[in-house]
Amino acid sequence: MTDLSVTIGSLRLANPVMPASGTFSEALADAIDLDRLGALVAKTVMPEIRQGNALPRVAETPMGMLNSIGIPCKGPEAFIRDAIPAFKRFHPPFVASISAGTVTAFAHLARQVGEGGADVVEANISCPNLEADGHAFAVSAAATAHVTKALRAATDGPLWVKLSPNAPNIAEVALAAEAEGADAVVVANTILGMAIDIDHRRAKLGAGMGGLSGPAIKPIVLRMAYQCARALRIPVIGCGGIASAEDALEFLIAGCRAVQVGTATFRHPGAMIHILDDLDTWCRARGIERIDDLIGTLEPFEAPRLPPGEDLAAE
Amino acid sequence: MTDLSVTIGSLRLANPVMPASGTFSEALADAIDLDRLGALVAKTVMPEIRQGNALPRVAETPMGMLNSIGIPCKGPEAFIRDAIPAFKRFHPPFVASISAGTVTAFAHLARQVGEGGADVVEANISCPNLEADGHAFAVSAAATAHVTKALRAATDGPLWVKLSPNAPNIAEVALAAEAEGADAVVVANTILGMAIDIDHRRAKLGAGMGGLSGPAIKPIVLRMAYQCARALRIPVIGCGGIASAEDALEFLIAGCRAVQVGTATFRHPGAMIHILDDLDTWCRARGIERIDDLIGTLEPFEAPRLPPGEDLAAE
Amino acid sequence: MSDEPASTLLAGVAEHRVGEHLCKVLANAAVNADYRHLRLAAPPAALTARPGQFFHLLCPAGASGTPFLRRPMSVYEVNAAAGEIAFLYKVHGEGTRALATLRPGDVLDAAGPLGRGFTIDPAWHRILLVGRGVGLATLAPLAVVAAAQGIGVTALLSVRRPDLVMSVALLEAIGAEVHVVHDADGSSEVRAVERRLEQMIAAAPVDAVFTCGSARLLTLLQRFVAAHGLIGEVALEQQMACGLSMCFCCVRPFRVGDLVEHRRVCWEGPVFDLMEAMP
Amino acid sequence: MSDEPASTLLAGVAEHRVGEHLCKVLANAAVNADYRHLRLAAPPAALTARPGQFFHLLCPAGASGTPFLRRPMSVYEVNAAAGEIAFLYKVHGEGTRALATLRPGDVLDAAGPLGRGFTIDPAWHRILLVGRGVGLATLAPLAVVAAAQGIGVTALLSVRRPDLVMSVALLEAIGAEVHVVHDADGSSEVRAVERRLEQMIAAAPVDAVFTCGSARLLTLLQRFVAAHGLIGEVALEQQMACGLSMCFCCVRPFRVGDLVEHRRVCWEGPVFDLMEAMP
Ligand SMILES: Cc1cc2nc3c(=O)[nH]c(=O)nc-3n(C[C@H](O)[C@H](O)[C@H](O)COP(=O)(O)OP(=O)(O)OC[C@H]3O[C@@H](n4cnc5c(N)ncnc54)[C@H](O)[C@@H]3O)c2cc1C
Ligand SMILES: Cc1cc2nc3c(=O)[nH]c(=O)nc-3n(C[C@H](O)[C@H](O)[C@H](O)COP(=O)(O)OP(=O)(O)OC[C@H]3O[C@@H](n4cnc5c(N)ncnc54)[C@H](O)[C@@H]3O)c2cc1C
Ligand SMILES: Cc1cc2nc3c(=O)[nH]c(=O)nc-3n(C[C@H](O)[C@H](O)[C@H](O)COP(=O)(O)O)c2cc1C
Ligand SMILES: Cc1cc2nc3c(=O)[nH]c(=O)nc-3n(C[C@H](O)[C@H](O)[C@H](O)COP(=O)(O)O)c2cc1C
Ligand code: FES
Ligand code: FES
Repeated sequence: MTDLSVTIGSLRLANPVMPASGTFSEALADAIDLDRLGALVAKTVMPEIRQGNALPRVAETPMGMLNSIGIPCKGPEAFIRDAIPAFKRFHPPFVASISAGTVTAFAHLARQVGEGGADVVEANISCPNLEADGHAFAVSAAATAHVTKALRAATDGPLWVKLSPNAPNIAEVALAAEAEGADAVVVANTILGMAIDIDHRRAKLGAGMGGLSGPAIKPIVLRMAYQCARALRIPVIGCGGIASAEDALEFLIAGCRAVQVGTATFRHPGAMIHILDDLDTWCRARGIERIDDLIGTLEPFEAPRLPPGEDLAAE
Repeated sequence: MTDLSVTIGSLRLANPVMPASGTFSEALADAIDLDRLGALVAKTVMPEIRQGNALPRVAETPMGMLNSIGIPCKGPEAFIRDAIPAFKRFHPPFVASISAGTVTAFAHLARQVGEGGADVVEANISCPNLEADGHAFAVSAAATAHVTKALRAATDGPLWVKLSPNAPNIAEVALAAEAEGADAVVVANTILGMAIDIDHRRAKLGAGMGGLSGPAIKPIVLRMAYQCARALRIPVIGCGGIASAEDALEFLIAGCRAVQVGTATFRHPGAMIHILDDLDTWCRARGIERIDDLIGTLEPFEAPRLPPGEDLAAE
Repeated sequence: MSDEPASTLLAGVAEHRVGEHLCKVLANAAVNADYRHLRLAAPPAALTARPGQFFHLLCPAGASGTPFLRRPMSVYEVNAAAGEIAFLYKVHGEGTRALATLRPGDVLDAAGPLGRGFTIDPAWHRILLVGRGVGLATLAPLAVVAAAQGIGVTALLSVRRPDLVMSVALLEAIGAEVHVVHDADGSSEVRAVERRLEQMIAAAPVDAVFTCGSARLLTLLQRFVAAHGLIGEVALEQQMACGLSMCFCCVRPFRVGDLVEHRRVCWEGPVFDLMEAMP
Repeated sequence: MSDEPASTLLAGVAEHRVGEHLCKVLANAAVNADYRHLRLAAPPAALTARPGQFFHLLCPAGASGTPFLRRPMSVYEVNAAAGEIAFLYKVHGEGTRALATLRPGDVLDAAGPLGRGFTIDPAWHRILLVGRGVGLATLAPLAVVAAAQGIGVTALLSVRRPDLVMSVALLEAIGAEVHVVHDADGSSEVRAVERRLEQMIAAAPVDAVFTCGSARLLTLLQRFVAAHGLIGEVALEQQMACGLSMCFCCVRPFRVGDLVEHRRVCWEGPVFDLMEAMP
């Protein structure tokens, strides 16, 4: 067996594979052994009771999907009373994903779920569905710094900040989160997209626009995860289109310390277990004893170019 | 036959379907009848002679591809002497795509190709391969305004500005181009991405990163095209992942006046002809006599939400 | 739960209640112009499916690429002895068109069984099934299981055209009393159906009512059930992504006393209390 | 060119030189552990393919989805009378693994013929073919066409293991003199091959040399051709996207006098002057 354990700040995970927020619940225990996962991540909870967005909430796209679920939520009390104990029956560290519309409410919620038993607070500052046209804390380094600082003050436990790929310069936003005390960043949430029902000439999603996820976005998110890993000292957790051990390895080699698997679980309930088994097989076939040795081993490149034509004249 | 003609500024096109720059050459005449297209768009030409990027220059991704071709180029003189006459043998208007590293060189090149016979100048201010990590004029509204102004001064003919999906707020950049006299914007170029060869732990592209194109990016680019069409008075030309008449219709209904087809031609040399035929069939089946009547007919939406739980209590 | 790594995805999942089953296609034949009957060889875990439950099917690549999301399909037949399950499906959009290309010998990935099926009380004497179109596919196994428990079955099938009627032979074989109504002669209109149902239960009283496939019939049956003091269930549809309670895309509103509550069709359903459902 | 809309993609393209042909698979059998022989029913336009030209194949969906890019394959056989073309391919990565799943009756989309093939001068008496591995697939049709024009063929085939040798029967059937070398006994080493070639052309002089499949053999043949004042051509490979000169991803460097120039394998090639090629 390969040593798959990884360290995210003060936290040691048995392996680098965990679910992405909003694509997982403890019901998946009906299909896989949750105790094999590196961590468990719950759907984002918000301070208020919410029904979520209008239907339809998902649309299929080429090798991906759009969603505009909109974070339906029974509120923090129900979350702490019912959801946290349900997740804590399992061994992996429990990550509570939180979001809020204001910095104060965000910080308050972080304290609540921390005291309620969450092992990690993951701040979803990037959900593109909550504001018109995708605005969110995560699209601005200043707003990210502001909210991270408040969250850091509100909780002593591990704090992960989940970034948005809709940010103009994601590494800059990641640096802002690092500077204000985040223990890790998750790269990234969904990319704002759209699909149109041409027969009815209306958006396929009830909310008009929604977040794109799945294999389609992997090349974009991998690039961002690499840019962040290159810029940061804190760990980067990659998330976007990961569906196989090979995909996970791309993110690890690019410098990510762990990965989150979202939409892949919708296509294959056993995807995370499959990834874990195949990571082990892949490493063993190559004599790699610790997955940690792979992290960030991408050969450096600096956009080498073939020299301009004239210079080649004499070769 | 449906009337497929559309107007882009002062230019009347027989139909809204044309190739995207860099994915087309007059050699396609071996496979399809180029005279059926709405316009012909050449590969970007730059002021200097260039060999392009290191190999490999493409990588396959889920329903898409990354490229880091890097604009190999024989220079403006060869382009005007050899390429323009080759394209002008065909009837559709000829669009010369140009790019340059400085505003002055850009403007000079626009004048050269305009005088050399181009019917339209398309300014590729967005190519993500030429600068480290994808920086380009197109990621800043100010830089876009600056270069557009110079281009507008340099040429009297139709001027299209091709935007980058890597811009933080593409509608803002589009507005800058409009304000400085662009006759249309093309939305958009490729999205910066990456893929890793896990066995060799190196980037799959010789240049490290490259531009993602193909069906995978369609939902993202459609969203951007819609955002631009909603914000602008000048026409928007949609470009990103269009592979079928249904895809083209999504862009037209979202408000685009025409579409460019890129990567789809690599999978199906006849893709553009197929799209044209199917557009006609689709319109005729629905009694739509002019494609123009479809443009921008998307039912408005304003992210309606199911009301929060409490309010539903009494229904 | 064992700590040993499962050697394959299937093995990793098989020990759990919801499996991802790689099933060999035995047959996939057209039943009529719109519908196909898909028979699969299925492992024991899949054979535990109860009436009203569904499988989430991973469609093969079709003409326009691979459908990304799975497609939910009610189990239509379970033949535990033969190790087979079957679906009856309507060819509709991209996913079902792709399913229609499956040939015997191909492998189909079916995740399930999923969701909450119909309630059956062995003390009942007779149940009434009212189905429209492909809703029959969902109700048929309920009739089979009820009959096996000695419960009488009265069924009213509503179809667009007489040639689209299905499952009559199956229902008659288990001794059900079958009534067919259709749009062509107006017999499927609400008023006509209501009169017909009154006659049917006057002749043979029922303990519970089950329906699937039509919002109009649901409304009618809510009135009918209330008027006769019966109980009932409805199987509902909604677009799904995960099929496993995780994504919240499949919600529908339900009336619970004075409140309206969202429930997930894949998890709290697809079978719901008839009176709480909102058409 | 007509102004009428073509009713299908195929029809729209068929009147032009490069077609997108929907070909029925006739056979797709393993030749040995690594290689498969794919036979297709092909329309007349595809049957014009000349030795050295290639088709760009749209692979079906495989285990990990649909390969997005087409895969270039040299035409291995053209049987105009039977209306068939064939390919000999090595199962290598995702695309060729997907090709390997094709069954008789399936349809494969083959765009072509593409590229510039081998030059044959009817005045020649004898040509020398030197191929390695799957490079033989590219050279085989050249041997057939040359033989049909009364040109003698001497062939040296280099393979990893004797059991991977292919096309010997085909070459012998057209009267070629065939020499096989392999890695197992060292006969495929550069020095050994060089000696062997010297003996071969001493016994039967040749007018031109053709090669495909090995950079090492290319270098060797450049020396050999220079030393003997011969001419020659090489078929080269490079990853392709469009296959039609449009994308510039398939370039390779060539030595032209003192200059190095980039040329597109899909357009200026895949067959190039032997001396200008850079291994
Ligand atoms: C629990 C359940 C059981 C079902 N059982 C059957 C059955 O036994 N036989 C049968 O023919 N059909 C059944 N359906 C409906 C079936 O799932 C849809 O017809 C099918 O998903 C349509 O897919 P498509 O790609 O052909 O259509 P498209 O319209 O192209 O599908 C687009 C998207 O909408 C979803 N969608 C479209 N129609 C429906 C629908 N009616 N219900 C849910 N999602 C839909 C698709 O799953 C897909 O995500 C059932 C639905 C549910 C929820
Ligand atoms: C003109 C030409 C003719 C060819 N003829 C034959 C033939 O007759 N028989 C045969 O077995 N092979 C032939 N090849 C090589 C064949 O194209 C590759 O083996 C095939 O593309 C590999 O695809 P894959 O998905 O299995 O491998 P992967 O490695 O998964 O492919 C990844 C990408 O790299 C490209 N690629 C990988 N290897 C090659 C290669 N050697 N040449 C070009 N592109 C490559 C693929 O096309 C794809 O885009 C030819 C190549 C060219 C350029
Ligand atoms: C249906 C759905 C719901 C989601 N809900 C949340 C959420 O509540 N909070 C959050 O941070 N991310 C949410 N996400 C984003 C995912 O966590 C993940 O960042 C994204 O889907 C990219 O990963 P993937 O491609 O592996 O799915 C959701 C994604 C999907 C598809
Ligand atoms: C191989 C390749 C080369 C390209 N070269 C250029 C170019 O020279 N200039 C340019 O403006 N866009 C270039 N593009 C971008 C396309 O014009 C187009 O904007 C993009 O591919 C998205 O459209 P698609 O998804 O239809 O391919 C290139 C794209 C590809 C795939
Ligand atoms: S389909 Fe995901 S919650 Fe029901
Ligand atoms: S493959 Fe596109 S130019 Fe050769």
